[in-house]
Amino acid sequence: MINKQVSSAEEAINDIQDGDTIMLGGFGLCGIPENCIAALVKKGVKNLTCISNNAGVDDFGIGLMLHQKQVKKMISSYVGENEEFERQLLNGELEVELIPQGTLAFRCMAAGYGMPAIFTPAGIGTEVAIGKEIRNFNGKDYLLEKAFEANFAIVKAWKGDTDGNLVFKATARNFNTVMAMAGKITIAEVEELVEPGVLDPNQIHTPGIYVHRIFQGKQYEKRIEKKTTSV
Amino acid sequence: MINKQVSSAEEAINDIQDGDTIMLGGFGLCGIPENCIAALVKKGVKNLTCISNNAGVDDFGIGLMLHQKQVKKMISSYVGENEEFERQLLNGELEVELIPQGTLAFRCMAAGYGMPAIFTPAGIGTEVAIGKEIRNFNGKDYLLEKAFEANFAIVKAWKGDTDGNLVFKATARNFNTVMAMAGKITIAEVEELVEPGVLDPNQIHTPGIYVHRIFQGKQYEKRIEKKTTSV
Amino acid sequence: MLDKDGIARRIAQEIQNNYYVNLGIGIPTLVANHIPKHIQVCFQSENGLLGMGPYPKEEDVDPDLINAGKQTITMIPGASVFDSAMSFGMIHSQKIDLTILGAMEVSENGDIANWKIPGKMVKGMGGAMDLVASAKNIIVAMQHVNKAGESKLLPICDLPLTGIRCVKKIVTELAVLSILPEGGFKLLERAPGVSIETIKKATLGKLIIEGEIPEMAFD
Amino acid sequence: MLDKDGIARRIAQEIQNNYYVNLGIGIPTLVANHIPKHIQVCFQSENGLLGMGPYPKEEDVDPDLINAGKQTITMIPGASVFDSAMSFGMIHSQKIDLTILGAMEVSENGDIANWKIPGKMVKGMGGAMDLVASAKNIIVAMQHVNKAGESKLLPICDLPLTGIRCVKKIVTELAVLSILPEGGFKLLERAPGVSIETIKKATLGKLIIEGEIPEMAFD
Repeated sequence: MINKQVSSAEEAINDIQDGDTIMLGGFGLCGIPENCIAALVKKGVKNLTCISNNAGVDDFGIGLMLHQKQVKKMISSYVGENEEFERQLLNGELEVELIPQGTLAFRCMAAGYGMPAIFTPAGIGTEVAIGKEIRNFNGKDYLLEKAFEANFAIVKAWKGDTDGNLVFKATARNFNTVMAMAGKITIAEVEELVEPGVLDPNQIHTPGIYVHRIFQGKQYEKRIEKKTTSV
Repeated sequence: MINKQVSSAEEAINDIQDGDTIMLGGFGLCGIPENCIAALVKKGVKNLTCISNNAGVDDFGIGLMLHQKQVKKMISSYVGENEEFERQLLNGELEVELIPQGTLAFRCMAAGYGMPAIFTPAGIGTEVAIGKEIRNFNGKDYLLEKAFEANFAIVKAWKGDTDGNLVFKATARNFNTVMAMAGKITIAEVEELVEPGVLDPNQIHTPGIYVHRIFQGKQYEKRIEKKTTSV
Repeated sequence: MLDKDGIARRIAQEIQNNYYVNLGIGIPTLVANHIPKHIQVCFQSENGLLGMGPYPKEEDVDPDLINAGKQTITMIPGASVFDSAMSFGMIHSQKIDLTILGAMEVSENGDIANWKIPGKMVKGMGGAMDLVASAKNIIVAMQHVNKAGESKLLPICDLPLTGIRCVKKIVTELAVLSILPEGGFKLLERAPGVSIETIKKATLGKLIIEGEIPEMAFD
Repeated sequence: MLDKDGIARRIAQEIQNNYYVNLGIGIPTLVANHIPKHIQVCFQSENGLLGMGPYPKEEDVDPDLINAGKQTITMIPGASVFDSAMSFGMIHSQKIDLTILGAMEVSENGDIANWKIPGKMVKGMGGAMDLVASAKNIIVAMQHVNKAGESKLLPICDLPLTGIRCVKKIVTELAVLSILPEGGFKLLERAPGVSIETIKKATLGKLIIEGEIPEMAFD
């Protein structure tokens, strides 16, 4: 098999350049690649276009990159919970493209499946449809949406092996699997890195072929955005 | 949660009518719904359109339905290994639509994802493209292929629970997952039926929402088409 | 007149046995508290979960297990996890029987606006445009009038749309109304103690009142 | 002149370190037996497996574990299983570095015919049309001439096509040839003991011979 292991987040993201388009997995702060985000902040790479469902919070997740003004453009379905984001947006320092959450998922999936574009009903009759091709199938209108092209996809898994196979935990899976399939180069950080053969081949969420670099992350904070409990 | 359990294959397929379009999971004889096929043969329902990657062998799998002349049309990527099939085809008793294997998978997936159609490069420049819409994206030609519409999808899983959650074993997964998502009514037979909560929620291949009826099958033969061994 | 929990309680009556249901943020979340014991129901959270359970006990909080509102939650037996693509796949292929969500405005032909107020900070549509574009059955849970006292049931929406011709029913603090295929809010039920006159005043869009309008019944 | 195993042995030299490879039925299957030990390689089987291993021992035969040729096989450590959609997804998104398959005919512009002979029973294209429509690098393993002694390397294919302008290289019992972007079979190597004259006679399409043509080298 094919070993994808690298030693650290720094090595994994080393060739990400100013101006690159990167995908970042996660939903809210759940399942985000904490180690790679820290390394990107440290590296100080700028003018990034980030494709990610959300933009983090002020002092965590992609919010850390926004704080360093490393992001030129966000492509997301939901932003907010983030004052620095709002400030940069209103100042014109940051571009934002808001797209429906399913469209975000499907444009990733399309890239991973070699489909140049997909049809979705989401956004028909709204400003999302402006300038886009509409096509009717069986009496229902759909928008034509193009596959994403991203230089890098950065995902975070629960377990992984050195061949790049990934397993996710609970709802930390979210966009990570579809983004892993979509990156030209896919970087995976995992909580636990094991040898090939440890993970059950039946139970792998992302086959190693999609992963180009993998490393065991450290010191996961896993911050909770809205802690809700019952008695 | 929502209980989908039925008592038998006979009950599960009871409302399949003459002239229905049904999907049948499996690749070759691997992962085929043996119990439901036996029940369909017993019921004697006719003029079926069967969407299945293969057509079984003379005396097993869909071959058993062909023998009873229950099939009007096969939509498959690869037939053969089947003399009765050949006889009916050459006699004009059976229609066959051969489509690329990826196209078969994607047309199922499209139905399961609510996509009316997908683009695929498979078949460009060949007779498969005749009469179909071709569209160029980024310099490459693609065929527009429509989502399947099937009244029933019949799949076979390794384990399942009464809520309809399914887990498949090894390469018996093949088309079963995408077909399960694509049927208007999806019937699943499983080798082992368990209570909800037994299967790990992280490790379910087909969520129960896609499955309308589930039962524990019996006496699986699991015939091997080409036994190859090494010393 | 109902409080938020009352709206949720009334909407819970719309949930039939064996329904898969997607609940939006806000009042819709409260609906889960009012499902009768004899009803089999499964809640989907569009970030990738079927079989969402109640909030966890303090000691069971798991940062890797949240709902689409980013709240920590639990899974019930029979739950399953999947990725965002499959989640919206099941939404688009209409496997979800009922979608309950909030709105800023609904028009008499079923258009809905619930994601953007021009001039204010825009947070995004999240999964709302996918849900309203695909759902077989959409119930809106909202206040009948906005904070300025203006009707949110309009001839046409003023705010940017989330989706068109999709809302089937509306439950407010004042009434239950269905949206007719040919357009118009058909009054079905009044909240306890609310007069038809009050509902008329609070409804700017075409209101259709036929025969006796019963009060909502609660067990 | 090579036997089938010799063709497979020569093709094995084309496999580079870290390649994901899809092997077709027939001669391509034999290639797996000739991978040098120092090469990391992973074989995909399009019915839904990465990390295909050798045939099982008698006692390890599992009817649920087969390859795309329906043969019983094994998995190696690091293997993963997935469904047919993901399998063709990784093929279409060009994650497979090399596809090796057989052919009935190849044309000098890289068209390939390998699925149908008019007038004979048609078995279907299986996954071949997907593979040839998407692969970054396709090597054809075949006999240089058919059973009737006619060349299979043609100006244009006579048989119904599987895909167009896709074959990059051909290895036969006589020679290794690449297909030039502008068209034409460029002779790269001769099989041991085979003369250029023999290759010329067996090649009906445009054959390009430049400089000294070496014999294939085997370790």
